[in-house]
Formats: sequence, structure tokens, C-alpha cells
Amino acid sequence: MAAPTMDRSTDTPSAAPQKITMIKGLNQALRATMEADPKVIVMGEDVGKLGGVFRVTDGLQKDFGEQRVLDTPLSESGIIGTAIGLAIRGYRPVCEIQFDGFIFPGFDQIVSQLAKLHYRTQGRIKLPIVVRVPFGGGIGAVEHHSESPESYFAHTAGLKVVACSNPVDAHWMLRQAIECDDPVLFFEPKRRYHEKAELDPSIAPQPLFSSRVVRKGSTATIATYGPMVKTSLDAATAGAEDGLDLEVIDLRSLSPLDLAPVYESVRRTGRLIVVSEAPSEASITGEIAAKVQQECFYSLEAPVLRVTGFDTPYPPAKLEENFLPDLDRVLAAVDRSLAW
Amino acid sequence: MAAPTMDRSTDTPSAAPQKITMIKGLNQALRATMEADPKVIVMGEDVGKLGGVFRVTDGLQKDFGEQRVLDTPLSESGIIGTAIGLAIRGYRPVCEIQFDGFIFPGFDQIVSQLAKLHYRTQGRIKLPIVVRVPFGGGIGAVEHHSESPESYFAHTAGLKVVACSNPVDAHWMLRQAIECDDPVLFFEPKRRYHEKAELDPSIAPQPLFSSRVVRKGSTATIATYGPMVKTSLDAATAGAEDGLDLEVIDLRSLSPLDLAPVYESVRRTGRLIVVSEAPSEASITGEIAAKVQQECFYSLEAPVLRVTGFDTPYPPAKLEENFLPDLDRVLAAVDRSLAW
Amino acid sequence: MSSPERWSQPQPSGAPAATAAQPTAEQVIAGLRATSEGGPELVQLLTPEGERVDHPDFHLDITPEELRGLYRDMVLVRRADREANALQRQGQLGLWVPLLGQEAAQIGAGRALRPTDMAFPSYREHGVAWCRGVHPNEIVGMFRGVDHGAWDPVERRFHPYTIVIGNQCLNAAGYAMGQRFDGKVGDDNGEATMVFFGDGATSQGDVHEAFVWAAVYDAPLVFFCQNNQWAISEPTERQSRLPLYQRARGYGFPGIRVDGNDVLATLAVARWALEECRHGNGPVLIEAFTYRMDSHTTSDDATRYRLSTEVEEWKLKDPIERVKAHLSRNGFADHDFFDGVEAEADELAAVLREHCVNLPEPPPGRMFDNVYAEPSPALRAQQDEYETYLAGFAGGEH
Amino acid sequence: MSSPERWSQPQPSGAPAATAAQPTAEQVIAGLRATSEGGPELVQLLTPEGERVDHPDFHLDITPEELRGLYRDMVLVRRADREANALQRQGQLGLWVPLLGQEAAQIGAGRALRPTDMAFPSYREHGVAWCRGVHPNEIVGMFRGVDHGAWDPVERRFHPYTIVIGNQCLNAAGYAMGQRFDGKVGDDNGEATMVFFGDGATSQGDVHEAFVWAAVYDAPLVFFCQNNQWAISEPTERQSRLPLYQRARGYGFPGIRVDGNDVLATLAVARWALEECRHGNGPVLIEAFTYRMDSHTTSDDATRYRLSTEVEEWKLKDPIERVKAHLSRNGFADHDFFDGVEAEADELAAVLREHCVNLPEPPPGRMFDNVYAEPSPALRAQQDEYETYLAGFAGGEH
Ligand SMILES: Cc1ncc(C[n+]2csc(CCOP(=O)(O)OP(=O)(O)O)c2C)c(N)n1
Ligand SMILES: Cc1ncc(C[n+]2csc(CCOP(=O)(O)OP(=O)(O)O)c2C)c(N)n1
Ligand SMILES: [Mg+2]
Ligand SMILES: [Mg+2]
Repeated sequence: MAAPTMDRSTDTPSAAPQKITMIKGLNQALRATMEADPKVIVMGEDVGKLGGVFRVTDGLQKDFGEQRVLDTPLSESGIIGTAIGLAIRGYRPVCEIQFDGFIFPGFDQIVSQLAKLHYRTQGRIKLPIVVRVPFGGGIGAVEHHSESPESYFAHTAGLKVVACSNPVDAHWMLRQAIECDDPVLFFEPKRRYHEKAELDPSIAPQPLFSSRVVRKGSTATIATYGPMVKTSLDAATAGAEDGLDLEVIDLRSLSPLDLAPVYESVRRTGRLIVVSEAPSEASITGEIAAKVQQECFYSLEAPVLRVTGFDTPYPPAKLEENFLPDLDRVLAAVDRSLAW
Repeated sequence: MAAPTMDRSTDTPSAAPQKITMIKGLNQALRATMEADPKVIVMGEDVGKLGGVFRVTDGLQKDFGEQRVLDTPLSESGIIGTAIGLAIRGYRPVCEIQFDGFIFPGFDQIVSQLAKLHYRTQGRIKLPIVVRVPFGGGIGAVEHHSESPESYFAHTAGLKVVACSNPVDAHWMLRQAIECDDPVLFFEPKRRYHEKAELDPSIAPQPLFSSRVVRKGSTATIATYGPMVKTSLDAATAGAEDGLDLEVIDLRSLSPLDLAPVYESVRRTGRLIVVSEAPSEASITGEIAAKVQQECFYSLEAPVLRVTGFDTPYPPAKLEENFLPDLDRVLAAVDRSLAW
Repeated sequence: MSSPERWSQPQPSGAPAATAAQPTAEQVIAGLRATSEGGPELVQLLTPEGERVDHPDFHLDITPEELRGLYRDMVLVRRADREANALQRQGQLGLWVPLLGQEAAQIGAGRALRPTDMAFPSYREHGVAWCRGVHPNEIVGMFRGVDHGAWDPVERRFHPYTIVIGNQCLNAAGYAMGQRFDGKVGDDNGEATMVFFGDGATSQGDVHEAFVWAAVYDAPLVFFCQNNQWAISEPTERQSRLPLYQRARGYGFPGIRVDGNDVLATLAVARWALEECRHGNGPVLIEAFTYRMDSHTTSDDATRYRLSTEVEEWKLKDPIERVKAHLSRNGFADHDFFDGVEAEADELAAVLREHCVNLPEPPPGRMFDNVYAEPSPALRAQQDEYETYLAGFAGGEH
Repeated sequence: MSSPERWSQPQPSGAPAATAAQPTAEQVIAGLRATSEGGPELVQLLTPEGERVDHPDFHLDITPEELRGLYRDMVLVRRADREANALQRQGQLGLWVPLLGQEAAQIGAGRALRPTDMAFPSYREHGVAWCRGVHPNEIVGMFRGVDHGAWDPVERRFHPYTIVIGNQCLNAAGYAMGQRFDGKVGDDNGEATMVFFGDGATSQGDVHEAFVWAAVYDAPLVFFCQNNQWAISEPTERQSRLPLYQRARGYGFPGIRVDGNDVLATLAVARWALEECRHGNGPVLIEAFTYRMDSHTTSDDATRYRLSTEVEEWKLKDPIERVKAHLSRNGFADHDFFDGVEAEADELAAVLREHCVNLPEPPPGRMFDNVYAEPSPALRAQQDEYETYLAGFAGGEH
């Protein structure tokens, strides 16, 4: 077991910029926080010897031991429920839920305890727990392995919900989430796990609960998060060929939403498309539309449009290309907005 | 045990109009469907001898026996999970969840099985299951007894979600829900349980999944459901004294939403206030705002406004009057809309 | 309780035993809720008549002073319980959840805990709370609706009440795992955790998962199940075929049934179980066989579903009376003592009433406090908007 | 397996036993996953060498023809399994979940079921599916991504595969309750239900709740746990201290451990359990002690977490080889028979491959079908909008 150190200067496993996958970015984030703080522990199904089914926790048990990287019983309510007890005891558990569709057995502990204990105890109990959830589709999987359950948690007061979209954000956001004293649902776009980007540890990250304009533009605004950031950027690139100058905002934080940059943008462009893989009914995308139509009422030249998964269960994999928003559906919505 | 009969003419326990509470309306609905169809069974905690903590199932076990009115183990996942098996076997279970906050242990079965089995089996399995949930606040209860979890279910494809607001609707909607071949989450506003209205069995009910204008008006539209219908009607009455002529729509069906009457109304009034006890973030009220700003873009003279519970856990009872929308908050929103 | 044995020897497939009869209802009920007997497995050290009896496995050396202390604890918590119940009847509380009849189970368990131990209650553990130094004054707020729980759970090592049945068992398992990870388990100074739940709760998935986790991680956790025979209106046979302490059999840790109306037996068994845990031999399941003498809560009317004869039978097994009889008969306490305790109880009730009716109403802004440890700007904006709105009223604007 | 006994006798609180040692890791593992032995409780009727042995409780009269049938079943399902695995490797399936090594457990259980019985699988029960008349052709669709399950679960009395661990146990309990409510339980013609789940699944709350419900409602339900020693990368000791069949002890119904690589023993025990259930003596738990010879799925690489020596040991206990040896040694089958089965297997594999690669792609509109039994106008509108959008492409509009 590597000797844990509290020296923050060794936070980053490597000080030189390196090209890494999202998985590597997450893995290094875990390693860095575990080295810095002996109270950070990782728990979940198969996170130990196997390193998780996506290898996000690869090598951690070997280096930090079985007491800091727990291969848990097959029980999601147990993972969340015991993480709460461990947090009360002073630990900072990072729980892995193996796939999005398997968070529901743990839903009661999340909604009834994780979200409410701080409130119930008038702030006396803190729950610095991160629940990591590989989410979304696009990997050709069987049922329950491609869901986007983030809206359930955004609807739950007491939780914070974030989604990363690229390796660099994945790294920093996970570190920030672990350092946050509130429970954070941390959504990782599994279909982007193997994409690469350069992580330069010398560039300080922006605050966790903030959105970011990832492409400036003037024709219309696209607000999105997680796996759809790349899709939206691709749409913007394709649209540029047709003379569209699209602004793309990566929301990053889904609860609380940081919509100031969206308002600012919509006031300039007059048009907003919200893009998400999740079904739209009673969702985060609806929330954004509701807020923006209120805040930017006089700026909107067309209604806020949403491009989302349909209000059906996730279909068989051969249909997921139809189910999931793609570049064309995003651009079609831009066209509709412009034609309004 | 009363001899079950399939004769539909005896559907209604009493043919004469009678003044009944919502509890009675629900009770009679259960009795009528149980008499009409021996496959209808009632299951839940304390629904038998006790008749449920709210007495909605009062007397049913005595008349229909222990095999049709099941005092179940204390296990909500078990209630939903076994109801699914019973439905596959040909039963039509009506499950009672004792209080809103206790549906979460059953959430996984609802989301992963109840909502998806029909889809998974290409329609070969039907799940005519009603999950009754007394919901909402206003009764001065301790934690977990005043929640409004309906948005979680509206966000879940494969479920239908309805909320009744008065004894007559409660009666008919429950009967219709039991007759529906889809799983229906049936929300009952517990703080309206003891209010009375005249049930005239000769007046045919409107279709289950439809909304209704409950007060015509021209100044602005209020769309609401469940316990807030009365609050909104009270607000309309109070507003009338100030010269406001408010239209109130009882949504009744929360998924699917029947928004045609809302669109029609908003096109006339130009203003919409959506009222609900639930926290607003990523909710049904957001969905309505998102849809209406799109459908009525050119008719809206002010943004759609929402009056809802705050994005906090449900507070201690002494604060619930502050948490819950009341007549004043509704009227203040109308004022804001008018002043836009 | 021989009926379960029927199942333990599978019959050859050809034999007629496949048609073996179901256990009779009487057999089942005898095992589950003998209204007068807990069965031969019941650990008892003090009979309902107040006589000390021996048990081959569990001994308790106890001084008269300690005995008087236990008596006093039970009388005081019963009195506070009755006062709170009355306060509810008078409209001062929205709800009360009575402990009446479960004083011995709770004081026995609560007094077995050391200050360094941790406890996770359900919602009826006012007696355990007392032992953790949580005054009834601190409990009534949540039933009056002014807070969701007032004590500091970390400082008192007494978790907030948990209402969603079974949830706390997993939280306790995690806490106890933490005690082990911290190296606080393994000798006489070890720490342990005790979690409280009811007979009904045993059906919940979370309780099972807590059994699994605690067993797999050797957590120093005592599962303390108060089988008070009822889960609201449902008797224990709606939850189990077997006596509940036997549930532990399938997980590989001990399960013991103790007379939950016998404070001495409960204390002895709870101490033993905690010792096992602090030495690293946890978890342990204790089923305290007791009875809910009152309705489930003040919202409930138990006469709708249970016989008064049953209640009468259990009255004969009152947990306080037997200690009183024991104290008197052996000359361990005199009139003055009993009068003194009564006076203390009156005083406690008065203090509780006074405190309760004067509890300040929480300010509206409180609603927004402590949703997050690190405030959310979005929620702050909601609060600001609401406070502006309220200020409008104050200014007479509306 | 004597270690659990340590827990059964609580020690007097004063005695030093409170410091009794934990069971050693070896003791625990011996009880959980002896890689070569299932322990003395293991029911076996056919040794790995192919010799028939007697068991005091379970007998099986079986004709050579029936034996050959079981052999054929196992060979065919293994072959289909290997073909599907190969199809995945060749990119024809998105995923495959191999049953390799579990043929005897599944065919033994599947052949014990009557047509009128019902079965609820997990996701690995291709062998049980076979016995229910579900052809591998009907299974590959969900792994190719063209459907979520193709067979008619009502007609076949074989529920769709359930992926969320444990869920199906409660669904099965409900179904079995329905069998009882329908008056179909109580004699030789009674119906029963069997539900399949893994060793890992035993930790889930739903499996526990299913135990509770089935016990309380005397449901004719056989819980059939295939302990294949692994839940992805986690060995059984991450889930339990005790052998899993003992879990039933705490619920008041029998639990039996059978050699899951012995098709005869599995058949005998499963038949007995189903008989018990159809006569009204359910539920029953069977732990079939077996081994997952392949990786968890085609996405998994088992060499990352387990020793090849373990796999090698289990190879010696192959479920098919021992039946083959038995058939040969006793002259119950000749070369022609074995060749015939091989040829059938080749044929099946070819049919499966042919079917799989030619599975039609579902049309986009399929996505919207069967969300509801009674269509929702809101969803219909979404579909219409999407189809108009698609038509726009077809017309080259975009
Ligand atoms: C998950 C959940 N379901 C239902 C309830 C409602 N409820 C409150 S107490 C209770 C009965 C509990 O019985 P038991 O576990 O025996 O504890 P007791 O109240 O007898 O102490 C029920 C059903 C709840 N609080 N939580
Ligand atoms: C609720 C849930 N959590 C996690 C998973 C991911 N998962 C799929 S199979 C599996 C292991 C199951 O092990 P076991 O029950 O032993 O069955 P086996 O695969 O060995 O047949 C896991 C963790 C899941 N499908 N469902
Ligand atoms: Mg109880
Ligand atoms: Mg397994």
C-alpha cells in the first residue's frame, strides 16, 4: 500500500501535461485524492481486483489495500447505505454504481437518507459522498446499461448532480466532487470513456458547479451536458459549413444549474436548443426551458426547443441511433428554431 | 365473503346520488371493481383488518376475504414486485403505498420492471396494476409523510400517472385506473381525503387521461392538480373580488399530460401559472412550462410562471404553510404575470 | 417450536412425504408470538413475578444501586412517554409514538452501551435516547413539527430517528465497518454499534442487506430487534414463519431471543453481544420479545385489530412492576426510594410539558437552511425571492 | 463446515469467550467455495467419474433413454452457447452471457419442470430456456440488439430474462402466490414456479423479500440459486459467511445444496422441491454448487481475477463428461449415439448462426411500440414528429 500523504503538492500523479482517456483521468483523480486524504475510500461491485468493469478503479486496490478499495456485496442499497454510515464515521466514500440502470435498488437510500440527513440534523451530519454513475447509451448494450437517470436526482433536493463531458473535466470535476462536503451524483458518459484529451495539471480547473461556453457563436445557443457535448460540438462544426454559427454550452452542473451563461447567450442569440439523451418528460431539459423562457422572455425569437431521447424505455441497441439525439436531429432543431 | 359478480350493472354500490368523502369515494370504487371482477385484489400494509391507515380499504377484507385483500409484509419492493407476478398470473392488483415517502423502497421494481415489462415483451405481458399513493402535505405530519413524488414517475416511460382532486374524480378515476391495462400510479391528495362532494352515479365520468377546465376565466390560466386544485380555485374566488377572472384547469392526468385544454386556454388568456406542491426542479411543472412556451409561443404575454414547493426537503410541519403554495402565493404569481 | 424441524430433513422424492402437511396455524403462531411465553429459547433473568432466575449462558452481577438505577430509568422514560402522549392528545404535538411496554428492552439495551459506542434508533427509541443522554425535551420537537430532530447525533453518538423502515440498519452497518477500519475493534476497549428496528422491519430488503454487509465485513454491530408483536395492525406472522432471532442462522452470526420485558436479561444479553462485537466477533442479532402496550402511534387505534385479552395478558408481564417487586421483596429499595422516583418523574413530565409548549416556532427562513453544506446559488435565489415576497406582506403591499 | 457452530452457543457474558477467535479465512472459504468439494451436505448421485452413488434422501429412477436425453440436452445447449460466444467474437452479437459449465444445473432444473409450471430466469439460463421450448434462436436477438426478448413468456411459461439482479425473485413469488390463490396447489396435479438467480444475487434486498413473501404466503416457489462461485470478479465470500443453501434456515423453509455439475442429482432434488411446492409445502431453496467455466460475459476477462488452477480443477468435474462416461461404461449409449448428438449439435449451431446473422433490423418505429397497452396520444405525437423528420431525409430534404 502506497503511503498516503497529505502533501497537496503531490495531488497530481504527474505534473507534466499528458494525453489521457477519460477513464485515465478519472482513475488519476481517484488516486490523487486517495493519496492526499486517507479518508477517501472507493467502494462498489468489482472495483477491486478487477478495477471496475470499465477499469476506472484499476490498480487502486493493489496500491491502497482492501480497506480503502472495497469489492462490495452485490447490493446497491447496501453500497449507498453503508457509505452513509462510513461518512458519518468520517470517511469520504466514492461509490461506483456499475451501470446507470442499477442505481434504482439504491434509490431509497439516496432519496430518503443521502439527500436528507444533512437537513434533518440541521447540518450536524455532513455526507461527503460521491456516487459515480457511468451513464447514457451509444455502446450497443443490453437493457438497463444505457440509461440517463440524472433527472431523478436533479429533482431531489439535497443532492448535487454533475456530468462531465471530456477527460480533463472528468479528472478535475471528480477531484472537486470528492472534496465537496455535499453528496454528489457524478455522471460519466460511458460512450466517451475512451476519448482522449491533454490534461495539463498546471491549468487550474474552474469551480465544480459551473457551466462553460465551449464554443462561441451567434446564430443560436445549444445547452447540453455529458455525452451530448461532443454531439453538439460536432453539430456546430457541421452547421458552420451551412453558415450557422452555433454557441455550445456545457452545463456540467445539473443541480444546481448554472444558467447565467445560458441566459447571457440566449440574450445574444435569441434561440436555445437543449440537448440530452434522457427522455424529456419531467426532466432537466424541461427545467432549463422553463427557466430560460422566464428569464429571457423578451429575448427569445423562438421557443426553447429540446432534442432528447424519446419518452419510451431505452430501446434495443439496434434502435439506439434512432433514440439518441445525433448531429442531424440537433441541426434540424436549429433549423426549426430559425424558421420559427 | 360477498359473492363476486360479473354483472356490470351492479358496478356502483349505490345508484342514488350521495354526498361522500374522498375516502368513501375511493372505498366504493374498490368495492365496485372487486365485485365486478374477481381478479381485482387489494394489497398493502395494514389494508386488511385495519382498513388502511386512512381507512380507504375499510371493510373490504371482511367482505372479500384475506385472499383478495392482503395485509402484506412490510416491504414495498415486495408489494410492487409480487403484484407484477400476480398480474402476469391474471390478477389486477391495486397496491397501497402507505405514504408518499415510502414508495422509494419499491422504486426499483417500478422503474425496472413495472414500467418496462410490457415493452420488453413486445406487448405480451400486460400489467394492469394500480399503485395508490396518498400524497402531499398539509396534514402536519412528521418527515416522509408529506411528499409529492409524482415527477419521478412522470419521468419514467411506461407508467401512467394520475392525480385526483375531489371525491367524485377520486371514485371514477380509480375505477378507470383499475380497468386500464397499463400500470397507473394513482396519487391521492391526503389532505383532501375528508372533503365531501356529491357522487351521482348516473353522470358518466370523462376519460381517465384527460384534463378538465374547472373554472372558466379570461384574465389568466392556472394549471394544477391534486391538492392544489382547491387552493387554486380558492385563489380564483379571492381574485374575483379584485376583479381577476381566472381560469383553472385540473390536469388530472400527469403522464400522459393532456395539455390541449391548457393551450386553448393560454391562447385566450395569454398567461399561465402552474401550481404544484412538489419542488420545481426537473418536475412536471417544468414540463408544462416547456411545452406551453413552445405551443403558445406567440400567445404568451408573460412567461409561464410556476408556484411550487421549494427545492428543499420537506420541512418540519410548522413550516409547511410556508413551503406549500397557498392562495396568496398563487395570486402573487398572477400579479407578477399581469405586471410582466 | 418443533415445526420448523419438519423442513430440515428433505424426503426422498418417491416417498409420500411430499404431501406432508403444512405446519398448523397454531404451530406457526406458537413460534412467533406466544402471548404469554417467548418459547424455551427466551433468555430470562427476572420473572414477571420479580424473581431472579439463572440462565446457563447469561449471568448478570448487579448491585442494588444499579438495579434501582434501571428501575428509575424505566419509570422516568415511561412517564415522559405518557406525558408526550397526553401532549399529543391536547394538541401540543402532531403525533406521538409511544414506547409503553418496551421500557425494559430499551433501557436494557441502552444501558449496555458505552459512551464510545454508537446507536442507530428507529423512531420509538425514547428509552435508548434517554440512556444516550438525549432528554425527552430534545425529542418532542420533531413530533411538534418544529424540527426533524434536535440532538447532535455525533456528539451523543445517537443517530437521528429514522422513519423509513429499515434504512438505518445499513447506515449502522457502514458506521460499524468504519469502527473496524479505524482499528477500534479487537479488545476490551473496542467500540461497537447497536441498531434498533422492529419486527415488521425484518421484511425490508435493507435489513437483510445490513445482515449481509455486517457479516461479510465482521462489523461490530448488534442488531437489536424489538419484537413488540405488531407492525401497526399486522402481527409478526405476516412477516415470518420462524421466530425472528432465528433469521441470523442463515447469515452465520448468532441470534438470541431475550425477554424484552426483563431489563436484567436484556442488559446481560446486550452487554454480551456488544462485547462480542468490540472483540471482533460481530455481528450479533438480538430479538427482544416484548409488547407494544399502546397503539402504534397516537394516530392509530389498536382496538380495531387486536384483542384486549392479549393486552391484558401482557400487562401481567409489565417490565417495571417486576423490578419493583424484586427491589421490594429483597429490601433493595424502600418507600422513600419509590416516592423519590415518582417525584422525579413528575418533575420530568412538568419540565417536558413546559419545554414543549414553549418551543419557539421556527422562522420561515429555516426551511432553506442546511439543504446543502455548501450553499447552492439557485436555492439562495429561491430563498431571496420568497423573503422578498414575505416582506411584501409585512409592508402591507399585497 | 463446523465453523458456524462457534456462533450457535452464546457464551456467558463473564467468560473469556468474548474474545473467541474469528473463524479463519480457510474455514470460511471451505464452507463457501471448496473448489473441489461442495462439502458433506452436497447431494450427489453421479460422481465426476461417472459412477452412480446413492443418497439417503434423494433417489432417481431413470431409464437409459432418459439419461441419453439429458446428455443430448446438455451437449446441445453447450454447443449453442459456444456458437453464440463465437458469434459475439465475430461481431455478430453485442454481448453473450455464457452458461459454460452450468449445463447440468440448468438441464436438471429445467427438466424437472412440468409444462404447467412457470419459470423465471435471470440472464444466463439458456439451458433452462431450452427445456421450456425456447430455441437459442429466440435468445440471440436481445444480445444482437434487435429486441429485448423474443419469446412469448406466457405461452412458454418462461419469463423474459431479467437483468437487474434479484428483481425476478419477487415477480416469481407473486406469480406463485397467484398459483396458490387460483387453487392450483395441493395435490399431484399442483402447479409450481421456479426462479433462477446467482450467488451474487443473494445479497440483494429483493431476494430476501422474495424469501419472506414466499414463506409467509406458502408460495409454491423453488428458489434455484446457481452458485457458480463468482459474481463477475467477486467470489462468494464477498456475499456470505455461510454456504448459501443455509440462508433458508432463517426463514423456515428447507435449503439444500446439490452438486450442480451432476444432472441427475439436480434433477432429483429439483423434482423433489417442485413436488413439495405443488403439494403446498413450498417454498424451497436449492443451491446448485457449480462453476462458471467461462468469463462472466464476453465483455469480461476472468483471468484478471481468478487462478487458472481453479478452472483446471473444475474441468475435472465437467457435467457432460461424467454423463458420457456413465453412458459408455454401462453400455447405455454407443458411438452412433454420441456421433448423432454431435451431428445434431453441429446442425443446431449452423441454424443458430444462420438465424442470427439474418435477423432483420427492427424498423425505427418499433421503438415506440408497446410502451403502453393503451397508446398515449403524447407519445404518438412524438412518434409522428419523428417519422416526419425521418421522411424528410428520405425525401432528401435535409
Ligand atoms: C418503508 C416504510 N414503509 C412503511 C412505513 C409506515 N410504517 C411506519 S411504522 C410501520 C410498522 C413498523 O413495524 P415494526 O417494524 O414492527 O416497528 P414498531 O412500529 O412496531 O416499533 C409502518 C408500516 C414506513 N415508515 N416506512
Ligand atoms: C442491480 C444490479 N446491479 C449490478 C448488476 C451488474 N451485474 C450483472 S451480473 C452481476 C454479477 C451477478 O452475479 P451472480 O448473481 O452470481 O450471477 P452470475 O452472473 O454469476 O450468474 C453484476 C454485478 C446488475 N445486473 N444488476
Ligand atoms: Mg413491531
Ligand atoms: Mg455467480
